[in-house]
Amino acid sequence: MTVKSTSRARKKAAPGVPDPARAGIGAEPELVQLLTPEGDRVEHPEFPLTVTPEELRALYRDLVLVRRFDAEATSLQRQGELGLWASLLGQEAAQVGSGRAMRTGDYAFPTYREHGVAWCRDVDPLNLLGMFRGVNHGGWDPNEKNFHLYTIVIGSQTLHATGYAMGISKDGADDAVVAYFGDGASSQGDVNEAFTFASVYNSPVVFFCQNNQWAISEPTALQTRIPLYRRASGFGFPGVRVDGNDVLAVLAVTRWALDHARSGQGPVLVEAFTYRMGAHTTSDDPTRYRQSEETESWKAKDPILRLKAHLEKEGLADEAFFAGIEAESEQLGLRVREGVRSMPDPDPTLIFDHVYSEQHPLVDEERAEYEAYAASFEGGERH
Amino acid sequence: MTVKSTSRARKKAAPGVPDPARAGIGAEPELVQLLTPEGDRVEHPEFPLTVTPEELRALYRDLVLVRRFDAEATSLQRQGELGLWASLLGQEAAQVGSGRAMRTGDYAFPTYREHGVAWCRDVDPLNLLGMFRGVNHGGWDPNEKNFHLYTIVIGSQTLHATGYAMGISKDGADDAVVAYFGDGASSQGDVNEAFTFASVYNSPVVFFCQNNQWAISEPTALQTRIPLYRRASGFGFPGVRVDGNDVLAVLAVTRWALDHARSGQGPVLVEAFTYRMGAHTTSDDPTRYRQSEETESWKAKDPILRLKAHLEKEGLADEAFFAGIEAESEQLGLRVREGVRSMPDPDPTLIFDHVYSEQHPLVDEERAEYEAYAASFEGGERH
Amino acid sequence: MAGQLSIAKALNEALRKSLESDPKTVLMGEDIGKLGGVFRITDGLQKDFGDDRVIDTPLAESGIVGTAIGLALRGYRPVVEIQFDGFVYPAFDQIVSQLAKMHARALGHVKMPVTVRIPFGGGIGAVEHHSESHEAYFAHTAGLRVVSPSNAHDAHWMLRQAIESDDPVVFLEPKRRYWDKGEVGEDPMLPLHAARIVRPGTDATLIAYGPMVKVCQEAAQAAEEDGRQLEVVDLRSLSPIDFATLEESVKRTGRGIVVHEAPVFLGLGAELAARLTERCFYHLEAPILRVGGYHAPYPPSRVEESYLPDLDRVLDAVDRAFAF
Amino acid sequence: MAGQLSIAKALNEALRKSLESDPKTVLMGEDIGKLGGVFRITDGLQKDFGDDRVIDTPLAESGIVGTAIGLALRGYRPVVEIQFDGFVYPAFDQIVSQLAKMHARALGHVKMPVTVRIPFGGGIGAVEHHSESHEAYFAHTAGLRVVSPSNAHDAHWMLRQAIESDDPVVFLEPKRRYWDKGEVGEDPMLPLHAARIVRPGTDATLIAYGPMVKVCQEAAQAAEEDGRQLEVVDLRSLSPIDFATLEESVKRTGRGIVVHEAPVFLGLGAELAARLTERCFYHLEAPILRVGGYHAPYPPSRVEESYLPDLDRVLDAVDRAFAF
Ligand SMILES: Cc1ncc(C[n+]2csc(CCOP(=O)(O)OP(=O)(O)O)c2C)c(N)n1
Ligand SMILES: Cc1ncc(C[n+]2csc(CCOP(=O)(O)OP(=O)(O)O)c2C)c(N)n1
Ligand SMILES: [Mg+2]
Ligand SMILES: [Mg+2]
Repeated sequence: MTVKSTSRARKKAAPGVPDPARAGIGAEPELVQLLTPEGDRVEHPEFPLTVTPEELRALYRDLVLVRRFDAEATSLQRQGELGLWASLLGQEAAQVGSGRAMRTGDYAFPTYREHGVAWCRDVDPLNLLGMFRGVNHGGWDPNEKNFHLYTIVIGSQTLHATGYAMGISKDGADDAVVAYFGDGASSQGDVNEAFTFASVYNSPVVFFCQNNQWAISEPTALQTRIPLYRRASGFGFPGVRVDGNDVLAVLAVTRWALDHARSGQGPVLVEAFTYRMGAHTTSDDPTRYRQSEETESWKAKDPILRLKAHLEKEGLADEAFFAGIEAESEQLGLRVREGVRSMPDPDPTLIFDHVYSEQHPLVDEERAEYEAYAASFEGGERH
Repeated sequence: MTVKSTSRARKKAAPGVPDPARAGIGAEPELVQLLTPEGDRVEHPEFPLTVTPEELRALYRDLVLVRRFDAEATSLQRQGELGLWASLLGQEAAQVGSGRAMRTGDYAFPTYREHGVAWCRDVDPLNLLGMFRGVNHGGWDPNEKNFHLYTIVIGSQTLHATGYAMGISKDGADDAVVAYFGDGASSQGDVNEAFTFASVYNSPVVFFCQNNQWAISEPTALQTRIPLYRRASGFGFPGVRVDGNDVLAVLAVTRWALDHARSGQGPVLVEAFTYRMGAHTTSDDPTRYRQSEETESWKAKDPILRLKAHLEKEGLADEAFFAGIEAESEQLGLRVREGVRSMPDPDPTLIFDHVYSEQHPLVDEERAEYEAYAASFEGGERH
Repeated sequence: MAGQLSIAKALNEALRKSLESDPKTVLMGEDIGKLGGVFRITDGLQKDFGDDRVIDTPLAESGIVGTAIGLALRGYRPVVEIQFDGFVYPAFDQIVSQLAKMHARALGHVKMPVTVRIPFGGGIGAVEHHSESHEAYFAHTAGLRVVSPSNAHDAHWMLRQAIESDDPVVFLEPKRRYWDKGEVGEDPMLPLHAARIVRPGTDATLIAYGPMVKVCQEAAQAAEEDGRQLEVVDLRSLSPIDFATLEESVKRTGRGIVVHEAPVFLGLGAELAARLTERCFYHLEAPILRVGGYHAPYPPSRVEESYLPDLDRVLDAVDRAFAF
Repeated sequence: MAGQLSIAKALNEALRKSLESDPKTVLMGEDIGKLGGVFRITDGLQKDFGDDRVIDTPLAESGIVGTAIGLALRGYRPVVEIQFDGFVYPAFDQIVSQLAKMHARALGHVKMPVTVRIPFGGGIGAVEHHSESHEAYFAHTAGLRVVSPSNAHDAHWMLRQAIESDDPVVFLEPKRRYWDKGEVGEDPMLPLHAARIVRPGTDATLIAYGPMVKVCQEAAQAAEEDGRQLEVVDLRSLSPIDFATLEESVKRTGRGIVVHEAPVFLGLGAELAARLTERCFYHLEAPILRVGGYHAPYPPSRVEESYLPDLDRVLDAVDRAFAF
């Protein structure tokens, strides 16, 4: 074999090799968009969507209230009422669009940032705050609203979602599952194993990746050298990149994906191309690793402003409507503030309460020791 | 949104959804082949190959001797000289073709079945037998021939290979790495994490997957619903499926892949489409899970027969040559038999020898205890 | 069960009964279908219950346990097979951070009735990663229950009890005893987490589980010839541990020796020795001694006999206990 | 070092020195570059040594440790940062089956000079998975060395010694003490695996490491008011353990109390109690007692103070030891 032949082969292949610089670069042809940043409706051949004015106003309300809840939580953290908060600022459309695409019987497996999805699943916002206040690790009943507990270990929940979807198939039900994860999570073995299990078993799960451009301080280019939605092609199922700041596009694409999944065609990967406007969490300092210009440029794509512009342009909402939403969000803020402040600290014996669902001698023994020890303090500190 | 629209979208997408039944099905257009099962040379536009008669005869010799070594090991296991053996029968071309494509400075990270690659790396065959006899866990010096230790935990070595390749880049060397793994391994998180690290860092590693159609009793369709080489497209690097029973095609494709990697263009996935003719290991019983017809049909694609046919048709080798190889393989068989039978059992204190490279009080203490205890037996058993 | 069964067959029957009695029970693992598992523990079950309930999975342990958790959330009762002890580590995160903690995370709102079956231990002349005893990792993990049978009866009934448990159970199968036969009674006789005195004695207590119970029984037999009456306790449950039974025995005999294949350093014997010493301090004629593996990777099979505790090493420890 | 340094800064300086002194040293981890790690331990290092030596990795712990192993095979000396204790489990297989066993598998032909840095332990009011003490998993694993500093001097020198070691070292950083300041001397003073008596005493020996050393020192201080002289030993090395120093101390005081945040059941204290009892049997006035976490997942932060050992729980154990 001659060097010539290999180099020729190489030249042939070179175009096939994607440019790492392109990873996560936006405004690509394949980005599905139905509402421009300016608030104008555009059509997409594969994802047509007809929404009534009522639906549009309802989506707007969701977006505003979700953002308000998030802002409230952030300030509660600053006031010391919460130990930590992971803000969804900027990702409202990705979460509301996908959340509203789900049916009651569908099931969501969130990360720790899906406050907007929780809202759409009708989960009491106060439930979400317990773990950030440190009174529990989640603690709500996932089956009440088909909204699983927040999962902190990156990627793990995608396997739980896939297993749950396998169960749906066994039951012959036509529900579907949405597995939420981030751009950083796409690198975890668990997430790729979930892709394998879901595709091999043709399970009804939609992998919904919010590519918010950052995994704490790491840009998406450190997780992939091609757009993330293309990962699905390597596992044999469809992948779609949608404008994650366009609530209509996210709604249409996720509805299609859920329908695809529930109709027995297996998993879909949806990459919602969006941006984390705030810090990773309240303990993070983004000024150390990203330019304010970048954040500024995304402000122009704000998911709420564009829907508001649309409603106004089309005359689908009047002052009274917007004022009503304002008032409602004030109410929500108030309720959240008061709710958090009045959250009681758990009794320390919570430590022993749910280690096992059935009797366990060691836990009983340690609980008894603890209670006797704690009792010995009645009447003040010893040292 | 109307049901109509979603169903239309679904119909559009349906063709994009691969048929699980196609997974692992052979004779696809994209299968690179340079030598037909009948022994006729065919050209492939992207992978031209010029080989001298000497090279062809050398490859034939490799194939025959590797198969002979493997057969010898299998019978040594039957005779109780080895505790276990993982036969490469049927995969000689995939291993010799890729092994001969490597340069001296390149590095191979094998599974437990790469006896043919070891042969090409000039590793003494007896080294491979120690772990199967139970006298060590491998024990050779990987850096002597740039052939890493056999790795049993499925997929792990693909990350070691990628890390090694990252080191090559740091050193500014133009070496490359071949990471061997199987169709079953493609499901492991580690392997997909290796794909991510290698593509993000653009590391000089060739992922060489021998798709031998089976992971013990599980057909490839249980690991993927599309041909495995396409996995690479999900991570943004080239994937090629080559006829794994065609030593010339494997040689050409692997050389190209290595050249691609070493020239700074990053990883490549090569799927060598082949077949495990024997049992998974000597402890396996394939009759429980696969049809003999299937195995029969692959006999016709035998890697050695087709090269022999080619040499004969083209008059590139005479009786004397074939007789010479026969004699040589007898020699090899003899050497292996005697070598294994005369392998001494290790001293039990081997247990303590290489737990740490530096002094360790607990290991020293347990070694001393063991030696004192063992000494107490001098003069026969106690019970 | 009809007469004598091997441990392997007793386990197979237990899985069959569980599949019959609860339609939500599903088996998952690598090669558990047509092959019946590399040890044939699931032999014939896919044929009889279908591949929807006896599921061959992709080759990914984290995926197996992670999807089992999802199935449990959907109301199923998964029984997972890990092919060999050394291959459970890729699933360690799902077991320790998810399976073990989910019930507490949900304040009891969800249950995790998942059984993780693992053939464990050495003595079968295998290659690396096929002979490990890693029970300490799991026993140290709150939220998991860890058990190991030593005979056919317990293998059968403890597996059924483990599957019926609403908590996650790591079920460690003594692979080198798979072919030992024994009578399987008509009922479990003991709760899952009770220890059993398999041989009464007065002079010292041998504490073992899984594959080492047999070794301890043989040692006690041999010791009798030296005029020593050794009590042998089969722990059965590694987490929780039935300390009441152990404490009573050790207080009676005044001596305790723990035997396991796992490395002694931070092995289960450490907890047994520490806690029994605290509970029996004034009754002890000697410290609780431990016989086990060394602080080293499991060695090549040609020297494994020197690594594994045997009759002589147990009796040597007994001598040391009496020499104190 | 110039004067008083926080533990965080002492670690940062140690990494800097290691990068300067050996061109083969590389740092790997999530967010260790521009951000300097979530605890800023690698602050400024990527700026000064380049992203070729201070490497931000994809978000995959198994990938981080697995590629570090490969880099070590190529002759590099990787120092890996795991962001929090609870996130090391995805890498467990690479650590236990590969990193720890590679040297033995190769009969000594290859070395694994890899340091795995993990901020561990609780007390910082964090959410789930950010407060765990999992040292027992690693200490039970042959092939690994496990150490944990309790002060700035040790943090600095032990990290440099760990990086220089040709064996894999799990380096556990007491995250809640990161901001405690202390003098960092001009040389290590002790080998990596030696324990240190940080406070001499005659009546009982408190054994601790990492974050609990400070608690034990405060307890000893308070005990003095009750007229009890408690000796405090900073273990420093969890595997191997400097039993010679401990044995001498416990034989002298006749009492030993082990304190750690990790669950007591099969925690490091179990091994310490079992082995010290064996070595000091006739010198013990009371059994070796253990103070630690409960057999439960690390609780929500609002109750973590009740879970974590504190001065009172230590003194309560001391009282119990004297009551025996
Ligand atoms: C297994 C694991 N490793 C590390 C972490 C620490 N961590 C928390 S969030 C995060 C970044 C996640 O990025 P991404 O997946 O993009 O989600 P995002 O936070 O952007 O929503 C990291 C590294 C973790 N929680 N789990
Ligand atoms: C992590 C892990 N899980 C399970 C096993 C048991 N096992 C050994 S080989 C094998 C099948 C591997 O199939 P494949 O990757 O296709 O390689 P092949 O044996 O066909 O060459 C399995 C499941 C293992 N060695 N490692
Ligand atoms: Mg992100
Ligand atoms: Mg295979």
